[in-house]
Amino acid sequence: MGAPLIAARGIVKSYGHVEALRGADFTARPGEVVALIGDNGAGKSTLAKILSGVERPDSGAIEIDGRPVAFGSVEEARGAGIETVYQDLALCAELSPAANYFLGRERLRPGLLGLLGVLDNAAMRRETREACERLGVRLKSETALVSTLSGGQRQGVAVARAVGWARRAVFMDEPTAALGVVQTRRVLDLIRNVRDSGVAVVLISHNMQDVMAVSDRVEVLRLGRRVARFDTARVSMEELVGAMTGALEQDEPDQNGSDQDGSDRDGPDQDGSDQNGPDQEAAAVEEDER
Amino acid sequence: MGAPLIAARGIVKSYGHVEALRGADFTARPGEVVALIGDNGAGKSTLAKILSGVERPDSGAIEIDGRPVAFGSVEEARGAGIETVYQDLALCAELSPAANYFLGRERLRPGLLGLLGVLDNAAMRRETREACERLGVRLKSETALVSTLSGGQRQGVAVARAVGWARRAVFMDEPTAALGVVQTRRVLDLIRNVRDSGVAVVLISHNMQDVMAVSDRVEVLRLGRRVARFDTARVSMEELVGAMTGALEQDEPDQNGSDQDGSDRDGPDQDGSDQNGPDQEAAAVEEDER
Amino acid sequence: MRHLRLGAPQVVWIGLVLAGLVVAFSLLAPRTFPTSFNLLNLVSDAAILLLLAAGMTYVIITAGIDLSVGGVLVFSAVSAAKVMEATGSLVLGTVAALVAGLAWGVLNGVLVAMGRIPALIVTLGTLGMSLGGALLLTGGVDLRAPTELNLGLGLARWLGVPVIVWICAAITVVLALMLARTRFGRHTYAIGSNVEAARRGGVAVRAHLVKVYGLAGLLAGLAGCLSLAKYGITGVSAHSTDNLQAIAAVVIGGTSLFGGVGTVAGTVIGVFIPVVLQNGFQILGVRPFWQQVVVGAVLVAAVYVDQWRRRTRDH
Amino acid sequence: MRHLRLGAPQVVWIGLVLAGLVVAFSLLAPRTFPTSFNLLNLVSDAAILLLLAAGMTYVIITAGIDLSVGGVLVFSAVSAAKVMEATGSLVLGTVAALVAGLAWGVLNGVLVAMGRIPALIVTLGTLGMSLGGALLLTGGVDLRAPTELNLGLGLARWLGVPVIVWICAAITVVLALMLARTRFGRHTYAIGSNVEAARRGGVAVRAHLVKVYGLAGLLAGLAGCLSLAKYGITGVSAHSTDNLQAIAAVVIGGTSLFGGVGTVAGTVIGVFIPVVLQNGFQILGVRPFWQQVVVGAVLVAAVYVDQWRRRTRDH
Amino acid sequence: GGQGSEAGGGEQTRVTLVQGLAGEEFYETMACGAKAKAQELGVALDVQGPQKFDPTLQTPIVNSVTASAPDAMLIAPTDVKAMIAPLTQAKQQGIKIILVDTVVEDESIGLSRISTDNVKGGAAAAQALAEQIGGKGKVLVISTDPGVSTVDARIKGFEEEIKANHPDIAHLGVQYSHNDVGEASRIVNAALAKDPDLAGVFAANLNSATGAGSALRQAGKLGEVKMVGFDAGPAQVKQLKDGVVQALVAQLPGDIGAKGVEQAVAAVKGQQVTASIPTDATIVTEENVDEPEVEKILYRAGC
Ligand SMILES: Nc1ncnc2c1ncn2[C@@H]1O[C@H](COP(=O)(O)OP(=O)(O)OP(=O)(O)O)[C@@H](O)[C@H]1O
Ligand SMILES: Nc1ncnc2c1ncn2[C@@H]1O[C@H](COP(=O)(O)OP(=O)(O)OP(=O)(O)O)[C@@H](O)[C@H]1O
Ligand SMILES: [Mg+2]
Ligand SMILES: [Mg+2]
Repeated sequence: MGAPLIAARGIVKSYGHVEALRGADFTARPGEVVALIGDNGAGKSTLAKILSGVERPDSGAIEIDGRPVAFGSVEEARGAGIETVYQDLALCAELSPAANYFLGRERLRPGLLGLLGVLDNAAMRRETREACERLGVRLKSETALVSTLSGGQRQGVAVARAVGWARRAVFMDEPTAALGVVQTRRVLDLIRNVRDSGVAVVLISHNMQDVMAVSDRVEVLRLGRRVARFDTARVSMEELVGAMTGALEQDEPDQNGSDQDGSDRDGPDQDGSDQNGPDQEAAAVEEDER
Repeated sequence: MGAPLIAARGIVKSYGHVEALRGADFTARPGEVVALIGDNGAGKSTLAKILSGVERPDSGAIEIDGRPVAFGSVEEARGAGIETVYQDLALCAELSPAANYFLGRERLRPGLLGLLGVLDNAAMRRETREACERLGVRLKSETALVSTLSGGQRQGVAVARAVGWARRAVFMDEPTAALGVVQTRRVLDLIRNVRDSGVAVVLISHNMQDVMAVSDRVEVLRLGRRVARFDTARVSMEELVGAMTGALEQDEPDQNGSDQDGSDRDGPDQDGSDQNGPDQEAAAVEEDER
Repeated sequence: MRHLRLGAPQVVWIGLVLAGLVVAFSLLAPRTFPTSFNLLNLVSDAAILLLLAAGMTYVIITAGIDLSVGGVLVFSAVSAAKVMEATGSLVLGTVAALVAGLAWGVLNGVLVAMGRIPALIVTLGTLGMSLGGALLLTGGVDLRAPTELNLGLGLARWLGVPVIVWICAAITVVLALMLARTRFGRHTYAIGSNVEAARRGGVAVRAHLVKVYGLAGLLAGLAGCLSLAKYGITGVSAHSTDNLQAIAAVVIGGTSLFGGVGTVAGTVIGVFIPVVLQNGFQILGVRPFWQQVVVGAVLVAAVYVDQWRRRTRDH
Repeated sequence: MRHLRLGAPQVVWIGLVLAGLVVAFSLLAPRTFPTSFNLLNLVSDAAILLLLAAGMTYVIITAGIDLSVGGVLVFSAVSAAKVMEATGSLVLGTVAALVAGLAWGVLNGVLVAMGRIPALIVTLGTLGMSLGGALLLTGGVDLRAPTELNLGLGLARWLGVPVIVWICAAITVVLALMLARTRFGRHTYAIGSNVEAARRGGVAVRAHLVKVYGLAGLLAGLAGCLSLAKYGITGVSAHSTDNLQAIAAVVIGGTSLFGGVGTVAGTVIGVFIPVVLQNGFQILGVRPFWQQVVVGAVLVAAVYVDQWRRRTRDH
Repeated sequence: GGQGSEAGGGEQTRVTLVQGLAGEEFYETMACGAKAKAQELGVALDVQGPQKFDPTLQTPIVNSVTASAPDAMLIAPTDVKAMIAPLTQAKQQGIKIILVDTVVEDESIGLSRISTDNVKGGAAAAQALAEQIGGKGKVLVISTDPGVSTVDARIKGFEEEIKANHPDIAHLGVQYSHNDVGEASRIVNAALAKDPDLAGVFAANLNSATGAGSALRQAGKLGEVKMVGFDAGPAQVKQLKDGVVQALVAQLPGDIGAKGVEQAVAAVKGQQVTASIPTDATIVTEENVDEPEVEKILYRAGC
């Protein structure tokens, strides 16, 4: 595997008094599926938003291909080939699925009309339908607005969009939460396909079956910090759950710098005697917040 | 088991040209967990909304305790003891979790102030925190608005609210979609507790593990109709998936009237030779819609 | 919740802006601006607008709008004057004004809630109807208040402050507390925040909207009555900008036109910012046309400071 | 999409309401209302408002609002008159009006987009500033248009229809198509529908808002110039209700004040409904006060019919 | 078109009065006078008027009136120039046009012109105010909106008179109340804070006088600061009697309306019309308000 595509170190982000991230680290390499897991409120979505340019970190460093970047806007992240399925989907409810799929990258008519900015709606509708059908999501009416779609149909549109445009990396914040069984399977297949084409996939999910099924590596976020990293092949579901809840704690997984190193250290440093420690620490931290 | 608590027959609901429900049937008995499953866009959420008074059916009959009802509003359904976790959560983003938890049933101060409608915010905050913590959902700040909560925290609030108030039945439209592993387990435990207290729980979910783990019965919706009913104990995951996708079709499960009968007919009428039939029918139906 | 709603943090910045303006004018015109004479007059002139703006706050928090307040005010004043003239009873006249205001407000509410017509259109319609109705009642000629009203309530003072100011202030405090602390206020926020969630949560949305618009109408009715007392005539042509003034005050005070957010305390500050600006610049002797320009610019700047400070605090 | 955006189904009902009004007045006043003389005057009187309302449609679809149009119109008219007076060139005067309008619009856009100040406050501020500015330029007295302009463009006809009407109609058609069919229009809807989603989708939200407000300003500038040609004077006191008229037209036409939804076609109908009502009732000889009442009531009823029909169609 | 002949052929004569501003006492009184006269002469009178004193709002009304083709139109044009075009159109339709109160520049429009001279009225107001304050002190003018031509003319007359004949009076300038009583009150309050020795106020219209009066009363300066108002509607007369204003400039709207109808009927019948009828302004004070010839000219509330 090559150099990290995305490397984030010490990301801190507070909203008022709430510290969503308190020095989180994260790495993703080209052509791998990294699962980013953690309890509710651990800061996963916040981290994904920061790495896709939606939010700016209070402090911390982000590198793309080893070069430090500071995304000022989503456009910059998109320019770097990074796409995102947001947990709240971020669709325009009053627009059609096709309009959402192509938002910000509208297809124009060929020729003069295109120069005038005239949209090629037919082409956009067609491509959107195809992209959705690849996920098994059927849209009953093509002109129906997103506000009239079922929860799963909306999610299908959001996933199709991110996958359709990603060139380097795609963040998926709980992409299958609302999807049916068949659609979920297709999305997992799609994730594998995307990975095989060399794009990094970051999967945020609470579904451990899915995580085990599709990911190559797992990074665990807890109370705004990365607390463990695993190779999926060598970890059990219990270990993952333990790491998320703090029942199980790795040594600071990234203490010794380079990610190259990190990835060599397969498997967690299990530390049974620490089982109380993290919980107490967590309690102390929460005390702070009150 | 007693008489059905909720019995819906032949529910039809169209939005413009889109037929969300085309004669759907549904039954729930007190003290049972019914899973309502189906593909994306099958009409599950629409059915749940109709049975909780949010939408009105175009036609069809609903009976509560054997008495026909026509919910004109959510209040009437709530009056009948029915609560719902909506897929879109239906929270007021600009209000606090406590305000949402108690929306429409605010606690007032004792005495004169109460007569004047003055709110007892302290009590409401306390109860909300307790209810959320029972689900393992921790709110970092009590006065933070719902708009600042993480996806899972929001869902926790919505689940806590519905469970907290349900007296007869509770509809849960994908209640664990955004929840963490621990929280999901707690919600499943809670569903069992609620069931044991005699309340009917209707669980809409795409997670077959959860469905198998917690439900007593499963009803399957496909293209706006109920196409199969199963006893969870006697069905395999493959059968469920088959019924959802139309690979497997039961005879009209409710043809012969009384639900008593229906519940006696355990297990699906598997009909291998029919495997092509339903798919074709579905295809034809979709043709109609274009 | 309590803090948020009574608005301590929310209205702090815009309150500081107002304080800054007062200090600035006091420094620039130390012998004329910060006199009790001037400040009292300033409050007294803003008092009636305050009632309209407080009612408007409720309406806007539900994500509605009420353009009809000026018309309802005039209609109520005319009703009061007519009834006072006919019966000689100030009490009956006041009751007539309140009933008229309430009726228009309820009509607004019913049309918005039941007819699901956009509030802007409904209240634009009732603005025309109430103003036209007032003109029909008077024949286009202003009616006069009975002298007892004009010289009684209109002039009365308590502790040196006009009674009308006391009335408006007391009602505003009640409205502020009601919005912040009671179920009624809570439901008002809920409807504006997410009307569907409120409905599903069991809030009687339609009934509540009727009450909110009714309240705004009632306040406009009272304002009509107080205006009759203060100015002595009905002022049929004098209230065409009341709606915009009230809406501006509400928005300056931090209430969002999209609903769900806002406080009466903010509105109070929002009422006073333009009033102070106008008064200050006139005292400084700024020429009228320049006044318009400068008031506009300072208004934008004031709200900018508010937004900016709030954002840096949040992030 | 195409249908929805050009508004075929959306504007059908309100269009039928307008048609119904025209038929009704034609039946009631068969020899005076449906004459080409009257209808042409009607269109000609509405033409300038149409420009303002079309620009307002864009602004409101982004979930914004523009109260400044009347002030910008006057400022532009004054600029044009001054430049024409100074240089004797109608072209330079027109350019001055357009530049002035655009400048005010861009200022609005910048303050809304970059300062994140509520659009209502920004445009209320610039309303005062532009009106005050116009008054400063004129000393409060209406300027007159050069005779060549007033008698030239102001009276010119083509195929029997005033050239001003042709200009306004052509621009409106372009704006309707631009909103319905181009990327610019799509982004306008996206911002109003969900500004955060638009931002995350890579729409340059701020730049787009500046353009939208700039467009509205530019149209107000052009309206100022045409108004100067048509009426021959700058009308410094005449445009205080232009903003409300334009907003009402937009909302009557089915555009939501909450953004994301609307068509220019609807706005065109929304402009004509009040104009037809007023004209019809005047022709029928209804007294002005009654007119106010009846126009208000019919307006509410018209929008009600629209909402009601749309709902029954949907459900 | 041939619409002009619609009302011909022995039908009742139809006359329309287009006011400068609907719902204003001056024009309502004018309408009353016109109505009374119309009844007397047996002609049908229709009254229309814009919501603001403004040509862009009056033009559509004139156009509708032209479309409905009355025999004659009495109109108070809201601008000397802007109203020429629509009135020319009306004239071409064969409608007899009588100008009341105000005029247009084009001499060929208006078979008869019965006009009020607002500049003279303003000068009269200045004289009255000067007399009230004893010829010296600070005076303030409160107007509605800039650009309203009749009010601007009053102010012009006022300012010219002060400048020409009252050297000891310091004119503090014009403030605009936007026709809002609250605004007028705020203006006077600020003015009192700034110039406690304010001697007089000229309130150019009713709402300005009302707001100013309220402010003076609150300040306890009623009667001490002299005020002159314009027009003599019932509300103004009450203000006069209550001591809020010390003098009113009264015009003769009822008279104008009646004379206008007379001239219109004459024109329709093809009889002799008087080309120009000037009317006067009268100063009404507490002393003369009850005199019969003054009482006669006070505006009437409705009719
Ligand atoms: N308000 C509406 N207007 C138009 N169509 C609607 C509306 N609500 C639902 N539909 C359509 O009805 C169908 C059923 O929707 P529903 O939300 O009930 O599906 P669901 O079974 O809950 O799917 P999911 O598992 O994805 O949540 C969908 O095709 C959807 O597009
Ligand atoms: N805009 C905001 N304002 C204030 N607090 C916020 C905001 N966004 C997130 N937070 C807080 O930051 C913390 C982390 O939120 P985040 O959404 O990143 O969690 P998450 O790991 O994605 O959780 P989930 O699994 O529930 O989606 C939460 O406590 C949340 O309340
Ligand atoms: Mg999340
Ligand atoms: Mg659903």
